[in-house]
Amino acid sequence: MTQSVHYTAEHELFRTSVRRFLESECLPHIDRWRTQGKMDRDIWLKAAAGGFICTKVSPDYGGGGGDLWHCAIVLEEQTRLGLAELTFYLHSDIIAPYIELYGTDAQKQRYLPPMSRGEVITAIAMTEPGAGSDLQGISTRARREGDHYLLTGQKVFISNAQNAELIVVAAKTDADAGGKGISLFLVETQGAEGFRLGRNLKKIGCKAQDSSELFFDNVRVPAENLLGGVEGRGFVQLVQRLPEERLIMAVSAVASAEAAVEETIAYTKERIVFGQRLIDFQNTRFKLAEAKTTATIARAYLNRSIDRFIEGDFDATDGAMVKWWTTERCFQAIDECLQLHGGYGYMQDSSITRRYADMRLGRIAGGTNEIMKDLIGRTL
Amino acid sequence: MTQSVHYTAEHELFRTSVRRFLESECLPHIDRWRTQGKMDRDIWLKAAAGGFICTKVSPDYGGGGGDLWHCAIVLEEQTRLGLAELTFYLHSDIIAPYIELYGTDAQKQRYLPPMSRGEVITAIAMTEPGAGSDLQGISTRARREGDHYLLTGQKVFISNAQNAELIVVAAKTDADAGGKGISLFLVETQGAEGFRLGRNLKKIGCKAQDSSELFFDNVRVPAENLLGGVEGRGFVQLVQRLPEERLIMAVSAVASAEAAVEETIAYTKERIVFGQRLIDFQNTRFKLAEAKTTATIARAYLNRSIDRFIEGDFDATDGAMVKWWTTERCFQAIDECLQLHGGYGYMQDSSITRRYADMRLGRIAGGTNEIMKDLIGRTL
Amino acid sequence: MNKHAPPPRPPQSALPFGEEHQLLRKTAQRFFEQECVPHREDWEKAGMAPDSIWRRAGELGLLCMSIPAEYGGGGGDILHSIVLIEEQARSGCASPMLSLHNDVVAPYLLHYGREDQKHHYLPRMASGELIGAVAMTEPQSGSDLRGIRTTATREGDHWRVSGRKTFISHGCTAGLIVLAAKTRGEGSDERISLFLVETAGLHGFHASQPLHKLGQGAADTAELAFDNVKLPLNALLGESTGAGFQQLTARLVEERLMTGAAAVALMDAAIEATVAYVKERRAFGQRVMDFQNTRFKLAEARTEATVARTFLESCVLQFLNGALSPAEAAMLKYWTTDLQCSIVDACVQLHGGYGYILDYPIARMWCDSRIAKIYGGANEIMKEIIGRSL
Amino acid sequence: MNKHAPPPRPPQSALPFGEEHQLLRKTAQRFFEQECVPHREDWEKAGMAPDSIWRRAGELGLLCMSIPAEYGGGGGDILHSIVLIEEQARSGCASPMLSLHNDVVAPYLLHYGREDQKHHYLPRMASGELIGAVAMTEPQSGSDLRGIRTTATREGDHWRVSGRKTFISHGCTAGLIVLAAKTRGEGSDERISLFLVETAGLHGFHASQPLHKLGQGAADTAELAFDNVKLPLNALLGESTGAGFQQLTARLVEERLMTGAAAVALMDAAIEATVAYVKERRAFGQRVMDFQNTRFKLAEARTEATVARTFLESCVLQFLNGALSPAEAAMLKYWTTDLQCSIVDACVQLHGGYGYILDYPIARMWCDSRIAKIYGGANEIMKEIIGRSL
Repeated sequence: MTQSVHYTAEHELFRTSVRRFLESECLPHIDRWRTQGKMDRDIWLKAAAGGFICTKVSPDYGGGGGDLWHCAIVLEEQTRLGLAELTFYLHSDIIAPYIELYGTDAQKQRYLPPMSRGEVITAIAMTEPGAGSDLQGISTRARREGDHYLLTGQKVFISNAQNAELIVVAAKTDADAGGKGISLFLVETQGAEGFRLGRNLKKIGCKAQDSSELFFDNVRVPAENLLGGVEGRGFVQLVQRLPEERLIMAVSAVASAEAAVEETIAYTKERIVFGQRLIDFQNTRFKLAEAKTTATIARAYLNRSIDRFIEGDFDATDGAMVKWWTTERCFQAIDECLQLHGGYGYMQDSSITRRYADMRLGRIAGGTNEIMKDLIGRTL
Repeated sequence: MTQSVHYTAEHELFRTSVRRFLESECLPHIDRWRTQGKMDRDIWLKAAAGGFICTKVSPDYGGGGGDLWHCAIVLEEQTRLGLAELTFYLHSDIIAPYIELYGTDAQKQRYLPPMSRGEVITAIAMTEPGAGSDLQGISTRARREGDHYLLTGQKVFISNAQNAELIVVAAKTDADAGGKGISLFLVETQGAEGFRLGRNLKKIGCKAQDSSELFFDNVRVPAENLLGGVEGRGFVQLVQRLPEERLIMAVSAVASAEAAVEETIAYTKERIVFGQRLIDFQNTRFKLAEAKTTATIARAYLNRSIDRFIEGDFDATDGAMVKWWTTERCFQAIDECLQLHGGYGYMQDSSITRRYADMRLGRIAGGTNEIMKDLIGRTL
Repeated sequence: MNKHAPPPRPPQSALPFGEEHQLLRKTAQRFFEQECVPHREDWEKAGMAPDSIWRRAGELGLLCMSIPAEYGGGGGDILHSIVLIEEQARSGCASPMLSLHNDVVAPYLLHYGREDQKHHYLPRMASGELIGAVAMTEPQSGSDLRGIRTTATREGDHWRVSGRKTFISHGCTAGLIVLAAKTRGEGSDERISLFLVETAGLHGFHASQPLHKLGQGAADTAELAFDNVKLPLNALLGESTGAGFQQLTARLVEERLMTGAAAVALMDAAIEATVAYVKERRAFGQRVMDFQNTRFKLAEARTEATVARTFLESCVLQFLNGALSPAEAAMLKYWTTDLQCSIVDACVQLHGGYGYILDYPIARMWCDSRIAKIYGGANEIMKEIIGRSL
Repeated sequence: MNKHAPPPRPPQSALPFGEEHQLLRKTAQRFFEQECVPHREDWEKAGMAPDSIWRRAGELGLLCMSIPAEYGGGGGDILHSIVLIEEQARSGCASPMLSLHNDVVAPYLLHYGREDQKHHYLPRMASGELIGAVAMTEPQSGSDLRGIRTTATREGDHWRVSGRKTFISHGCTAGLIVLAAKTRGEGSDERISLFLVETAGLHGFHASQPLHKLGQGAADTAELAFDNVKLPLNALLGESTGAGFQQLTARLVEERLMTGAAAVALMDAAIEATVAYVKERRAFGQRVMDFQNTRFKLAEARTEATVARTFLESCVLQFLNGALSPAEAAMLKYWTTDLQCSIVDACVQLHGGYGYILDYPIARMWCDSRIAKIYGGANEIMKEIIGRSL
């Protein structure tokens, strides 16, 4: 069982039910989702019925009342099955906390229960075509006009947007105040005038995860949908959430490397070349030894990080470290594993090929790894 | 024979005589030189008698009238024998060209012939304790007073200084003019008042190559010893010489990697562990294949660079590229070769250990490799 | 969407390129840019390029350039092949696989075929009427050529061929397949022989749908099944059986040289696209190019690509002198393809989020590149070849 | 010259360190800083540390801390050993090799010795009167323990020992050597047994001058010759012959844990020295720390060292639970020593020219570090252990 101070038998039971759900309800549909470039809507209802989304949200709002291990378990099991791209974590563990932690009572009451039931699907829109990882450089504007705001701007790489009814949008309420001018808005997009869903971009991997352009042209948002009700808190809210978000990114990196190593061990024990098993070549054993070491060390580091997060001892530097290191080194391990698969490692229906393509994203998303190093470097 | 457009049978003959000289006159003394931290003075006379120093200097001044291949051959043969640290190249191919290219007629007549005869040994003093690779940041000053200059300042990491009678010193004749305020002086140090030879620093490797601190306290230098006779040209002179100097640094990096690979192949064919030759392990073969590839590619790149230099088609970017790449990758290859030697790779009297310690310097000296990358990056 | 592509770098080559090579370079550039790149997405959906593009390539003289004119070829040399490979790599168009056809398949006929075979096939290959493929790899054998199981049994006036092949480039589109099989019922039993298989209407032959690959989506790759396929006796390449292993391995040095040429050209293309991108793109109030990390990564890439090109040119010159060893060809193949992947990966990283979006050429280069460390003999095989030569 | 050393980082450890461990840490810091560092250069010239420093270490309770009090030890646990290793690594003083004495040699006696042997030797080891060594490696055998050729032949009332050993740490200074030899004239012929060899006045025993190493110059390493050395019958460690291989390998997990602890501590020391240096040093008008490349390299090092420490702690906790596998210990050993070398190398680079000068601690760390990838089982052996466990 997972080595962690805070991991209990209850978590292990939860893991079993997650796996059953993924195997029976997601795995059979994944090829179609990849082809259509997004998940089906109805899977969210099923996931909610099983208790697999909003696992950390308070039971007061219909959530599971769990801890970060519940989030990690869902993502680990997805990843082991090659389903890391499914965006349950985005809705449950990235977006719901914004509303639960920073929202007004009315906002929590209005949105969290239908989110926990899987009836309202959410997205979060920070990144812009001109800004990338540079949050303070966004140019989307929210202009107050009476009891509402008018949002104008453009976003890109927005996941879940194809299905979302609710999008958390970062916009500047004060263009001259830098980070202090940024606010977050809860935007209901169904029939919202001036809102347009752009292209669903084709990506290297993570193909069942949509990634869209969004256009806002004077979209009216009621003033009560300003997250938390006070302007200018958006940047602080975003920054506060980063350590946990980056830790979550590390979960799938580590789980994918672990699975890749296991799959590759199995493959190299089965595959015969030049009259012996592939694993009987010293180079194969050494490369696998290195990859296994990476996965083992990454796991120890991840588990300890999750424990420290649960204990409240996990800061921005920790988040940056765990994100760049796991995504970088685990990707390398997966790359070495791919090589051992020979031609099969280049086929889209090979698990290792998908892991390679999917996990390339981790080194870029959530702030590129260069941003992480910059952040760490400044603390030294 | 060496693959190069400009490499002739004459070069190959020269190589043979160089090797004989090194084997009979240097190899037997190297341990003592290392212990004393410098070469003997008399080896310079012997080297000159054989025609092994100032090989590129014009015969008009007693030099060999050769090309860059002659310089490379001396350094290659030194390196193969584990004698890369001997500073013939510094005197012959770094310092002599300053005088030959930029000196006044009187300066050339006065210094080049005794230099070619090995009677005057030279050093060059650029680096300062506070400036490192930042030449424009030097603080040694040369103040004109009548028919002489007064030099004041401090230098560090100066090779050959323990034996030198003549030191080319970079100093600022105009403190406010940045690079344009730098001039080079030909300083005769024998009995020069105010000149002090500081410590001969102990280094990781290259132990027969001295590396000293120099102190100048109002040292009088005749005005006619300003190199070229015009103030403010020093920086341009230094910068113009860099491509060739860096190419020379690449020579020993490549030759050392080639020799390390050959030595390691021989060792692993001889060494028996777990009942078979070390080279019979796939890991050994793969590591050696990688190191051999690096050495082979580096050689092709070096030879082509030398040819291009001889053809006058070799610029500052080329010099930066060849310096960082060869010193970096060849060092890595040597490190891998060391590992294959096991415990013997950590003993000071192992050739591979000395190569490892000696070649570490190449990534730092002559402008750190970071400086090289910065230079290249700015041209893109 | 190639809006970031800068003008090509001035070639500063040690190779003896002449005017004819420069003309070919221009023709090739135009062909890829105007007649291939615009259709790439359609071809990817189809999983292959249409026959018509081959005939067009033939018209332009882009097929069989190095084959003597008497067989319908261009009468050129290896430098023609390299020019074409470089321009194709630069275009980012992995399909049609001209080099496979020109530099791998056609030379089998030229070097090992009987006169009647050369006259029969080469002109049709040069015109683009017949697309060529080579079928060596089998599901169970990978790089282990001696381990193949496909058999060709001599039965009276024909050969009966049975077996399965996989990862066969041009498997779906080839009209002519050079097939490796172990011969039976002959003197050289169980040794490998090569056969020329015309696929049109061939009974018992089946090619799968194009396999879905990570990249190179318009370059068809297939599994082939041979189920008691009857071939005429004269389908044997050359005169005698049992020469297949030598025939295949003798060609490897040249094939690896071509792989190296493609890798080097692709590095250049990736770096150029990235330099253009980071000069335009801004973040945190400055150009991405203005970050020291960006400059260092690109300085490293530019240097390594320069080193790679120098080594490639040195290998080509040695090849022209007949002095390129198998170990050196293996070095070139493994080192340049490793480097290609690492440079392209670093370039993707410098593109940030856009590096992951297939609209950008760098993302496609990343997907296209990974196979280079595996095909043409996996890089582990290269290291074995080098290691054994020490 | 340690002028750049910053204050130690606040330990934020998952390990159950108690007050006694903190006290030991302070004692050890003082001991190394005040009683070892000032003499390092003299000891390096001599090629070894003097006996007196061992007695001093004994007085301070720094010897045999984890050995039960009944044998004169400190009655401590593995955490005591780790504290001492960490502080020694941080001090940059490779000598005296306390961990070899405490964590490698003494445990052989404790775990495999007879009661009379424990009582006879351990108190003298704890006081520093007797310095311990282990002699396994031979010129021809390297990491291949089964290939050793030293023999111990039973002859009446004694063993006759002949053979050569090399790379033996404490070879010059040890008063007590645990010697591996193949026994003859006994039931377990040609199997490895361990012997306790007291070197004082031992006829036929010869230790070379200290070998000149790349680093760790004050830590004596020697070749040993045994030329018909007579040992009493009771010099056999434990009761029966032939157990040596198991005895040696059984200790490896713990020994590798210690190597990992030293590696991690050294990374921290290197990074701290370098951060201090680059904040002080200026180039091109700014602090070296202000270059993005510097920050990135140090950010990478700081992160990797953090990961390494986390894994080390996880391994220690598993060891305390009796659950640390040989494969995990091998992972720790190979990965942390590789990382130690790469971090120290990057730190040397950030020091520029001064990184190559032995006055600077980072240059010495570089020289001291390289052996870590080789000793205690070369890292290739570690990969074999891991690879075979898959």
